[in-house]
Amino acid sequence: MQGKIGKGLMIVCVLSLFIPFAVFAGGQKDDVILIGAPMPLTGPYASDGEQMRMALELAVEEKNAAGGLLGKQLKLITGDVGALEPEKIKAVGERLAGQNVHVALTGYADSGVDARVFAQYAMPYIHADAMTEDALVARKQIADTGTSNLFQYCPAEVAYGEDASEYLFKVPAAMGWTPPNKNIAVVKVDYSYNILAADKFAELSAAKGYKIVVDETIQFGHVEFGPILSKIKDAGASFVTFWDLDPKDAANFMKQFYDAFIDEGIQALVYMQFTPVIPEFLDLAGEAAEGLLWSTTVNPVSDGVADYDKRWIAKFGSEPASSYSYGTRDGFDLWVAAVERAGTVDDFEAVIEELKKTDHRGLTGRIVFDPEDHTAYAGMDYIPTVWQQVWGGRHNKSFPKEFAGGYAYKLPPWVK
Amino acid sequence: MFEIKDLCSAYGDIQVLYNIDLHIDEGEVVALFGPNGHGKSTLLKAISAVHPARSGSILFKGQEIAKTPAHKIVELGIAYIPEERFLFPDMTVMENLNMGAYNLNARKSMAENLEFVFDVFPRLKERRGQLCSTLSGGEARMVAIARGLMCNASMLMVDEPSIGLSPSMKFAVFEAIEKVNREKNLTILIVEQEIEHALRMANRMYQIRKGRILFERKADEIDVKEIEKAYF
Amino acid sequence: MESILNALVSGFVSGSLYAIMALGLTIIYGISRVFNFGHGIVAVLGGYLAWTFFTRASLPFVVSLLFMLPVMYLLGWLVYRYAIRGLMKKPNADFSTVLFMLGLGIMLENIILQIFGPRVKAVPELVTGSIMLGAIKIKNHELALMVIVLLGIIVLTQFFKRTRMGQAMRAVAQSIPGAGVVGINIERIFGYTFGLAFMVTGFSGALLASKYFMIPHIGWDWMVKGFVIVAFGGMGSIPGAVVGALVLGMAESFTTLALGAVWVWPVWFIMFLVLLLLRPQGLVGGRN
Amino acid sequence: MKKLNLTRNTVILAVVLLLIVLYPLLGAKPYHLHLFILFFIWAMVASSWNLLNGISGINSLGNIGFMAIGGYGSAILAKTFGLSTLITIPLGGIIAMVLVTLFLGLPTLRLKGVYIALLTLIFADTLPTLLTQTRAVTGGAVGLHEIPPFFAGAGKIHNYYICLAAFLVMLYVIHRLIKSNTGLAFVALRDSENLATSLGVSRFRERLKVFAISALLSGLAGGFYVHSLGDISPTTLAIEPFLMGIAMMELGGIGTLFGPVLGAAIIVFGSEFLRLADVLRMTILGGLICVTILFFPGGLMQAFRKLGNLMDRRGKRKRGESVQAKVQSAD
Repeated sequence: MQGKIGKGLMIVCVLSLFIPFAVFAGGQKDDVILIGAPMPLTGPYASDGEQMRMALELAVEEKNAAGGLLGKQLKLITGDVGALEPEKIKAVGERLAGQNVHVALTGYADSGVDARVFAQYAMPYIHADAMTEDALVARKQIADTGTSNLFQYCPAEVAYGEDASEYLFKVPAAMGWTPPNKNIAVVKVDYSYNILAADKFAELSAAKGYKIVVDETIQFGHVEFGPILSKIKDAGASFVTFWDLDPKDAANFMKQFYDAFIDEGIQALVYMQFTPVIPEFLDLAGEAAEGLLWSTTVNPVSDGVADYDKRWIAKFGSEPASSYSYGTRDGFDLWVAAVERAGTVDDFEAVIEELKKTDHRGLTGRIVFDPEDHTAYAGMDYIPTVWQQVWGGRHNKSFPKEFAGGYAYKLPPWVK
Repeated sequence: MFEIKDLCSAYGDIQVLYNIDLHIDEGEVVALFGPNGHGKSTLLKAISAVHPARSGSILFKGQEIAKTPAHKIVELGIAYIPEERFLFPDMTVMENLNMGAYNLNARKSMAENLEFVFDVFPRLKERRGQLCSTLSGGEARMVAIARGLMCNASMLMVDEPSIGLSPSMKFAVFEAIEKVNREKNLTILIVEQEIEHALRMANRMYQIRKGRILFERKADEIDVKEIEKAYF
Repeated sequence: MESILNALVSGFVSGSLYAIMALGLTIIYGISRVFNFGHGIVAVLGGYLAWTFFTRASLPFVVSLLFMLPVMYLLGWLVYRYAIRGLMKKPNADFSTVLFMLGLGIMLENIILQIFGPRVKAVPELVTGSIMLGAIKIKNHELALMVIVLLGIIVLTQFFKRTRMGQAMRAVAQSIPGAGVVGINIERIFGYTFGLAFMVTGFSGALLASKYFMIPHIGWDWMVKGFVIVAFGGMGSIPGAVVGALVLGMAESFTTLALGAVWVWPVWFIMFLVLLLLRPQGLVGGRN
Repeated sequence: MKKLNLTRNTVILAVVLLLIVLYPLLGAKPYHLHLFILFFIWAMVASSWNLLNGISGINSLGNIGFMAIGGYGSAILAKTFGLSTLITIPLGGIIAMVLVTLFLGLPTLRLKGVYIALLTLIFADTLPTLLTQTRAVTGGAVGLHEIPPFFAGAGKIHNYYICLAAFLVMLYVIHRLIKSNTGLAFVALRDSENLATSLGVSRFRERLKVFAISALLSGLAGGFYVHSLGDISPTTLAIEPFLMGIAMMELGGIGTLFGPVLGAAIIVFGSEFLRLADVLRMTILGGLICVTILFFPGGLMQAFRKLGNLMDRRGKRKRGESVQAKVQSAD
């Protein structure tokens, strides 16, 4: 037995000691700028992660072809954060820091942990998690030390709630329809991005005299919505809001809502946060989505979008498939701009100082960081929340007017 | 017709059978005696390849079968009726008998065999639709034997058919085995603790002890005292 | 009243989906006592194969379902022949087969991810439209699923009862030495069993995908639910799986109606606990 | 000859331990320290899991849940009530022990094999929904963040030593436990329940005991997890950590003392190493599990032991000693 202990432990320890060294066997060359990209490449969010990676690949390729950044070539190092487990995000963060990357750049690597992890390092961390969690970390860091290396180049999720409580109730008038009551149904998934937005919406709407009659929390992967739809019908909600990041859940909800009410009709509008922007949604929901309202803060709204699409298609042979195909590029561009203004990539403090001064007109709007929490401003002058209605099998920008292009709301087919 | 030479068998590191030599002629009833745990059942399991032998040769109708897998042995015509019965508890009596006739040879003569089996065990005909898990011990034993008969075998190996049965049931079982031998001219190798019963029908016997053959006797040479002595 | 009827329908729909999840699992466990921890991924693979035949070879969906079956059968047979067969002969076969299937599952999931990409795929519904039963509206596709479950049970039970291979599978399930004694080639039967179970599982994956949509990792959810259902109804019993699935589907639907969706798992856990204390062999299982 | 072995191994053991102890001082990068901390924690989880599955033959699939209970318990106590981690970690372990014994230990007394596996699996799957229900204290799906460290100002290097110490102590405790009468009773129940009960081993008592101990140790590991990492969320209960835990046990060698430790090393370091393989990481990991099971059913411990025996044998031959003697004394 003693012999076994010795041998076992010997093997364990030898193995343990060697593997981490093997990871870093290769040193880095000085003439390359490393971009660390923590993103979900496997697991449930792999679909978004793929688009983020493609966006960065395209960006790096274009920048390198144009002579590189400060005369140096760029190199992308991705790190898979899987299903966004805190443990994995931590490990990826530690690894990227260990590889001395010059910036950590991503569409999202969220759950709130990423900001805490990257706050420990000196290099800038530029992300679009759209999470209040992350903003709070940056806010605290700024309060404590006067600055932060965290930058969120989109508004946090509560912006959805604020915006929806502001605008959703104006839609009926624009449709020429009068809701029978002020009842609201909230169906949200147990995920902070959705919950915080939904709760903000509920809070602000209640303050306006609206009544939350259904407040249902579901888990990701919820399939059978029958009982929830019964509750919505019995409670007589005229605003049905659905907050769930997963396009499968959203499509299932919409299909079942449509099937349940299309014949006899229901006096209600349906609103969704963000999710329909994910391209699968329309494929999955099909005609059931006709008449659906939704909004998102990450939209390709600028004039450069058409040209960007062309370059994307030339490289990958497919269209950009998610808002992160655009957003991630903005993150890249604003960092490049900051580095070029600073004239250095190694002096992180200088780069961060320049990042703070960012006023970047990107694909998704004008990005300016709030000095208090380094989160991009929301609003018409900055990153607009754009409302759309699904009609004719596609998304139609309906509000604000600057983007609407003359589209007028149509009454959903189930309102009879 | 059936001959074993130099057969050895073991469970893991524990050798149970040592250099067994044994032969059976066609139509013969051979009894195998010996104390518990001395290798009688192991020998049957080795022949039927349920627990294959480690070395040695088994000839059946001139064919070497020591390395043949269990399902082939049944097809060749050796049926094994284990002491543990191994019935299919959630199947009916009828289904169990059907499974007895699983091999292709038996399939052809299934109707005929079934008739014979019901003739030998009229009780089973009554219980044909009953699940085996609900049968009494004696009935279950009958099913086991009947299932063995359904295999259409030319040689039958029966392991302790009378164990745990009431006297009247024992009598019925032995009668059935005798009847099988008489009417179907089946070769039979029987392991039995009830020496008297077994000797009534056996043509020959082997005494096994500590995994070896101690002696062999023809029916007319058998001395019950000698056998009983061999047990201690 | 109407919401209760609706919940009843929802329960039936969920129940038949759950029954579909559990069938392949219960077959494989019932006969070979191997707990298939790759069940979910096998189902997903079936879905992806059918989807491939459907979109790439432009076959009608029902035909692509049929094309997928032999592929799944072959896969099951290969898995048994070249992996499980050896593992079953070794000590600790229970857990080593579990782990092997788990490893295979992880590998398959990620291979599917690499081949088909991470985007959600939809497979079409078998039939469109819906009918009214009194005040209650039921989608034809959901009715079709229920009918398929019903047909599936009938076909499978008849297969196990009437055919020689099916009877042999039952025999092996009930007593392996007994099967050996009557001359059944046990390893061959196990091979058939794996083939059959993979076929059923793959088919069920394609059906589930029409409701759940498809993404490589979704199989794990199906598998965990499948386990619960199989254990609830009685391990290895086909009627058990169906009864278990219906009971859990009803529980889910009425819990959602009365308490809210988040209470479904806790309610299931308590039901499971109570059941195991009263009837450890499951709802329908005959023996423990 | 056995004595010779012992001293040789003791020397190696001492050297390796010394290396591990000195490692942070020899200029290890924070990333390496992080990996080692993870390794210590996972080795604890896998070892305590192994008590149930390997030593006692009770196929539990819920130990990640036990760990999460301990972790949440300790985190909430420390974060909400500001208690010292010296108190909260043991309390977290005790909470895990009580809950598990109550909800799993008692009900499983009547169950066999796969049913236990399923009940424990469902138990662990129920936890995330319960966490959602108790959002006020557990943070719901967001989880708990900024959990206090072991002590104010504790850095990576402190965490490293604390977790190393906890790991060594736990390993020693498990070692002693396996050797004790209790451990022998567990093994006896696993190998032959009838024989064990006929020898006067109480199935009831020993089963409760093993559930309690395993849950306590897993819960403690959870405490070390949260205070060194600072976060815990329901994703800790997701499918991947669960698969990893099982893989650790089986890959290393279930039922052995060092198997789970070895497995933890392979999974923690190996899967980080495999990150270089990027998206193929999980594919390779799955393949590795399959290959291990097929060719080294006793886990890598068995493979190494074979290798060790082979090497010893060759050495012996040189010294003219009999191979037979070595093979017999190998274990």
